[in-house]
Amino acid sequence: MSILYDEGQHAIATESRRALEGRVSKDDLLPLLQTSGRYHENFWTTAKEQGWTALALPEAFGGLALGLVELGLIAHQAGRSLSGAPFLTSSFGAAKAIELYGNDTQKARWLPGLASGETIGAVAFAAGPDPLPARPGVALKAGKLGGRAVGVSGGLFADVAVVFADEGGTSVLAIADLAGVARDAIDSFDNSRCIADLTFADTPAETLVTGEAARTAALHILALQAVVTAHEQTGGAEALMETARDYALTRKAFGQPIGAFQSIKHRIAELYGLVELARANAIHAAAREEQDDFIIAAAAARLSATEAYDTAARDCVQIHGGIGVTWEIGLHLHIRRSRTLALEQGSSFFWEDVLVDRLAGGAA
Amino acid sequence: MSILYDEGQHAIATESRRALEGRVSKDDLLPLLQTSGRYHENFWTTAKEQGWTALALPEAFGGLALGLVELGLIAHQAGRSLSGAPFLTSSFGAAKAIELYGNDTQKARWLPGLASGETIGAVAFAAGPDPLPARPGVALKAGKLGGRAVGVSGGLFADVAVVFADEGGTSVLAIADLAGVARDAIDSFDNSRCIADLTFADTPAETLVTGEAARTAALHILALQAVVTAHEQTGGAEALMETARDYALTRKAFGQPIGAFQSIKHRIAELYGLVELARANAIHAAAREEQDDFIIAAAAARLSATEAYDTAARDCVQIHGGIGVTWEIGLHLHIRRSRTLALEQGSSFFWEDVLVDRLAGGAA
Amino acid sequence: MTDLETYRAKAAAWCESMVPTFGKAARKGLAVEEDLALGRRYQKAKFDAGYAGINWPTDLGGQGLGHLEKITFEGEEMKHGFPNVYFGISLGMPVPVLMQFGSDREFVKERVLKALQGEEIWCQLFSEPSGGTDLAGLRTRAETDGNGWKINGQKVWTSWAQYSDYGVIVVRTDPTVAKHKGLTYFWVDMKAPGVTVRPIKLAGGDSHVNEVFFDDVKISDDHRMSPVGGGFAVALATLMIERYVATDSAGFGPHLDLFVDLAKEVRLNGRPAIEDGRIRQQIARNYAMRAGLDSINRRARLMMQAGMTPGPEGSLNKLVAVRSRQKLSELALDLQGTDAFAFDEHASLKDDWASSWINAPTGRIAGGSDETLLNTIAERILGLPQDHRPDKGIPFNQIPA
Amino acid sequence: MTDLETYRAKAAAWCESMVPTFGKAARKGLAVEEDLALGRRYQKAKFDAGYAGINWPTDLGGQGLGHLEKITFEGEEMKHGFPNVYFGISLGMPVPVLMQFGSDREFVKERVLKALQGEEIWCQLFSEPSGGTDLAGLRTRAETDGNGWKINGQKVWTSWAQYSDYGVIVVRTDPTVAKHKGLTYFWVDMKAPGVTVRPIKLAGGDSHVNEVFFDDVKISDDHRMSPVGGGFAVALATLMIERYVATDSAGFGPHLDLFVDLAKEVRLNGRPAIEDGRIRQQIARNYAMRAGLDSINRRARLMMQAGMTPGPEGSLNKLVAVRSRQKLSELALDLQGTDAFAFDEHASLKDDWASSWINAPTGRIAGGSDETLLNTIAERILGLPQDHRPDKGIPFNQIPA
Repeated sequence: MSILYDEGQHAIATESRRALEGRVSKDDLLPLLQTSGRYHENFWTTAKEQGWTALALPEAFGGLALGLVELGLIAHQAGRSLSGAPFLTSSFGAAKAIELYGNDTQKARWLPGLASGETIGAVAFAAGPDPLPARPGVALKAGKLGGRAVGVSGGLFADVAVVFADEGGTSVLAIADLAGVARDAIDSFDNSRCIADLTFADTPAETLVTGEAARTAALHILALQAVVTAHEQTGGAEALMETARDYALTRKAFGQPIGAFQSIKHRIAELYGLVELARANAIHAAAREEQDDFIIAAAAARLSATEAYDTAARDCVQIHGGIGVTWEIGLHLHIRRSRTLALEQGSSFFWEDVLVDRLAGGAA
Repeated sequence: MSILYDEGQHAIATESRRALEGRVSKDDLLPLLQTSGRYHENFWTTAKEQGWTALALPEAFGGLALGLVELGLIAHQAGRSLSGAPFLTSSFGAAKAIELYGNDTQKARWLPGLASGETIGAVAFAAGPDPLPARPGVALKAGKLGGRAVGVSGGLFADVAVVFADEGGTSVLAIADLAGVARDAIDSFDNSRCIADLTFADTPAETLVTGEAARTAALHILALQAVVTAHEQTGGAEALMETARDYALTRKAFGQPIGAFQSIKHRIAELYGLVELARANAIHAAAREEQDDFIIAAAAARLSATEAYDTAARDCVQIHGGIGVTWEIGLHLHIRRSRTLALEQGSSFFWEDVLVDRLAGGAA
Repeated sequence: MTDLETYRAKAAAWCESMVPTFGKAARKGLAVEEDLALGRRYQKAKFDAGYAGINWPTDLGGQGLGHLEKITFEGEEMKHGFPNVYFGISLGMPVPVLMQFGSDREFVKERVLKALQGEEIWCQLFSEPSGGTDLAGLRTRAETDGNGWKINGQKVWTSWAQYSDYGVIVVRTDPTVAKHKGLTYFWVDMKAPGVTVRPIKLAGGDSHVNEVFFDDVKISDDHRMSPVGGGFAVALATLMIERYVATDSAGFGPHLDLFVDLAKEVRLNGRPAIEDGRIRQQIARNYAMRAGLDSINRRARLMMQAGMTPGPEGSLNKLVAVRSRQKLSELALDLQGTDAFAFDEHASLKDDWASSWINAPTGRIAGGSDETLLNTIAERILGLPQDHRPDKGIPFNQIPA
Repeated sequence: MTDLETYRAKAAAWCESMVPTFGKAARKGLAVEEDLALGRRYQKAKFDAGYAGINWPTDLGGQGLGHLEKITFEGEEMKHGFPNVYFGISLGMPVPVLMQFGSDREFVKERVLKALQGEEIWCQLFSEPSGGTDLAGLRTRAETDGNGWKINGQKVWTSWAQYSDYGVIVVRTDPTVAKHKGLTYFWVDMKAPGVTVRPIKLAGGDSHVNEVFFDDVKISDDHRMSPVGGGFAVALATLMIERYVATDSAGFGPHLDLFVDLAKEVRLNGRPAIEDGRIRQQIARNYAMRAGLDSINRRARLMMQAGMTPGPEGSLNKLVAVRSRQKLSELALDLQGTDAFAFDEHASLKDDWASSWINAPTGRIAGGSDETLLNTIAERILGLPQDHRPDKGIPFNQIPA
């Protein structure tokens, strides 16, 4: 962490935590797993009411003109209490793409709705394993999109998507109204993410950036989302670490709290380390948004956060023993979410490559 | 382990253990670290007297016509008590190359000496990071070798070397009398390995195999040596695991043996697992010498054994605390040896690639 | 061919012939109850063909063959995904214990025959909410009641209890002595008044484990299978049998070949993933680990064949294989990227990475957590001291809750 | 420029100016004693330039500046490999403790001045053969002797004792009370009769630590720096100071850039190693870990600047950084293959992988083993219970050996 939160930022953290802890519980979230096509409406209503959707967008379009640091604080709390919808990240990503690369008409059309939360945005870059494919699966031709974007988080409810597409052999970042686009809900292990395959067929779209710059822009948007997600992952890991600690303090075996056994206490201490490293990297990355080294900082934050949440999910369940794998206790909500978030903005493999390319001066 | 040792094999294990425990001690080995150019003569004398040099060579040339399984048993014991010279493996590798790929004259010239141990063999395949380079650093031209073989274990005392060389753009496996060859002793962290750079200059050499077959042959020799080394590594790891256990039983902290603390006892239990997996793979590989899947089995044995010895070296010292890093206690002999053996027949990177190429049907 | 090879060939042929009726395709889409009914028919077919109770005595309906024939058959059987999961525990632990410790031999014979034919299922009532790893700390109690006993309390994690006809149970009959000394072992009728079974839904979505409540359940003393106060030893015998249940170096997840296939299909950083060092390392390391476990298992078989007792290294399989399966499954999802989201709750652990991944935590905990297994290795094999256990030697009813 | 930036620039310029006389090149090939003599001259030069005791009170010869200036200077200083290692512990722990707890202020002032100028060196006599991690279990005893005390026993792992003029020591003055209650804290003259120092050679070949024997060493009561029986608290204060000694996210080994350079030079599987996923993964993971530690350290500095107390996450540096440095160094050797054999015992930990690797175990153990650090995090930060300690509360002389 190379910044210290100021008073306003501390207030955002406290307030968002209070709001979420009161309104999101595992009893709401568990049923969402068993059906596709539903998200936690109360979560999203809260996000809109609290102005979280507007937080990092420009004032001219209804935003609050704060930045990634503040949005990160919200995402951290959403991660702690397991947010019930993916739009905080996906709408932010779409909005930033429009803000940074769109023209005034495009901004005026989309940003106010995205800021109020009435419009939901999605980001459709990935083609399966590849978060930023050399040859995207969606093609732009004469202002119309065609092809299939697979596994788009939030895609089931999004009004607008920023799409990474192929235009006659070069890359293009385009924006499309999703009103008429066919969506197939994906039955996933974490259904409240509202993941869908989007099938574009003569879908009108406008170009934001083309050529090599489109790739750079797409990576920048992905990195912005990755930093938000890193905060969310860190929040989830932190909650699991605390849950594990609390359980280890109360659960007894062989006449003493299981937290007195070194295998348990050292495992939790290692989680503490992973959480603090992830936190430090996430806050640092958020503070570097405008700097040259932003992609490096984002990649480091992403890698630490994924490792922390994955490990915490594995270990927290293990520390709980049998009770940890029951449906009702809901730890599997974190198991599922940890994997969803690990995949949504590109796997660790991808970010390792992004990071090393930059550290090694573009080799490979 | 897909074989059960028979009575004769058990006797080899018992006898070699007894012989080595009586004749090799850390008090002999520690001084060897501080000078280059000396090995533990008593170890090598024992190896010759006990017939270990002859063990896996054909009867026609003074050998005992046993195989890799039996030599593995010896190597395991040598690993336990930290052998004082590398020739058991290097002479075996050189002898096998001559036995498998040499003509009758070559066999008659070299094998009897290698079997008796009077002749010492070396294997010079590697060029720094690459255990089997696409373009070797030594060249064969008109029956003469030129160039430098770097970091050859046993090279300082070897009488004959099998060399992987380049002959006008193709590979060749050649054999060279080292009588007139210049050797520069390498001051290494494990000096009794007698590592030297060999500089060939118009050195007469005879061809064993050429072309793609030379590469196949060289890999086979490397795999044979890797299986011997895997046994040695397993022996070293086993000794460290036992040392750690014994220390954990006697050393006390906070009023109880440190082995009662789970961080210590679980670490030792994990070592037990690594040792048993390494042992199983090593014995299996030794028993597959003549089979199609030998390279795969050798690679698996090599990987397990390197992991077991490296981890045991790290953890055994850690369990000992301060006393573990003193010169006198000699655990660093194992630290050093674990790294030497990890490098001598090619690093884990190399064997991972060898293994996956075969599992995946030659991809990459 | 050796006798065993002949046996294997015959078993393989029989299994093949069962595929149309009982194989994966035939099971697809069945509700659990339908699948169980199919399973009962499969078990009957096994019995009729002489593949049930392969190493059990002939006078109890078994085949009187050896352990080697049993695992040979199982090796063939597991290739086809037959509906045999409902009988695994029943025939694996409680029924063998009944054979060994049941006092009424006529009753025993009748039960064993019905269990072998899939007509009756047995469960094992050990774990309790208060202590997963601490078997001797159980609280379910049996008090004398006339000539018999009256059971009150709660068990948990009881696999297939909802379909079971009988169960074996360990209960506390004397709370005034040290905790492992006051236990007694019984069998119970799962349909008896006062027994309530409540399925527990697990993280992956299925419900094969249950809570079982005992509310004044009366049993006669002939249900007793151990001396009064001598139940811990019989319970340990049950757990020892558990160790010899079939091992799987894939950790009961997908075979490594499936990971190699995936790595060949998918591209990473612009090249086939199989060319990427990170993937290659995982494949190589997992191969080496599994090859080691396989060699250990093969050696154990050779030792049994030679009339010897296999070494303790057989206990590594569960610890090492399931833990690494969890991480490998995560990696397989990483490799698939957004394609990995599509999820089928009913897919097989053995060929679906998401299913393998989400059920891995259950696999790591069931049958002994990593910590318990490491303690066992450290104490039983390496002779390291037991952990501190403040409740050691203290009368059970004086241990603070 | 802020004041601190000005300070840094000045410090950097001074350090640069010292390189010809005291830098790596000037030290090359010196025997330890020659290097120590050079070090004393360097320490005097630091003192004269106002860079010794930067945050110490001016009346004791310090500069009266803040902790930030101190670590700013140290950040510049560590770039050049000056011979300051001999004074690190002396000025890091014992002398500050003397300043805080020494009763004779004139004596204290004289000692501090000499220590700051490199004329005198202090060591810290804590560890004993019987207990590395168990400070309170020490056995060296002081008995009353007239108006003073008589010390008998043995200390071990005492850094630089062979060059020390004085030492601080914790000894047992009352064996009849619980182990941490019977300790007292003194300073001793290391040249006094009865003190014997014997260097211990370490695994990597060097000998900076020692055994120190005390044989009827007489000291007067004004050497006492704690109440009788109150030595444990002062010892803990010393260890707390140790925590704030400079951290290094490279784990006191080579910078990650050196690994990247190596990976660009060597080839793996026919391609530059930097293109191999295994290597890339290690670089990326190590970068992320070190970047996290650096961010934690920077934040701690900002908090100090703002007058706040840094959080406990600063304690992660030693645990995480040294452990991972060990593995990274092993990998660097793997990458070099047979080229890695060539070894220079006197190479620097900071730029030689073999040297970093062979000394890593010492780094992992010195200043708290991994296990001790994990316990501290678990207990102090997370509030988890202490391990079982059978000797807790028992009079020291009744604890079984």
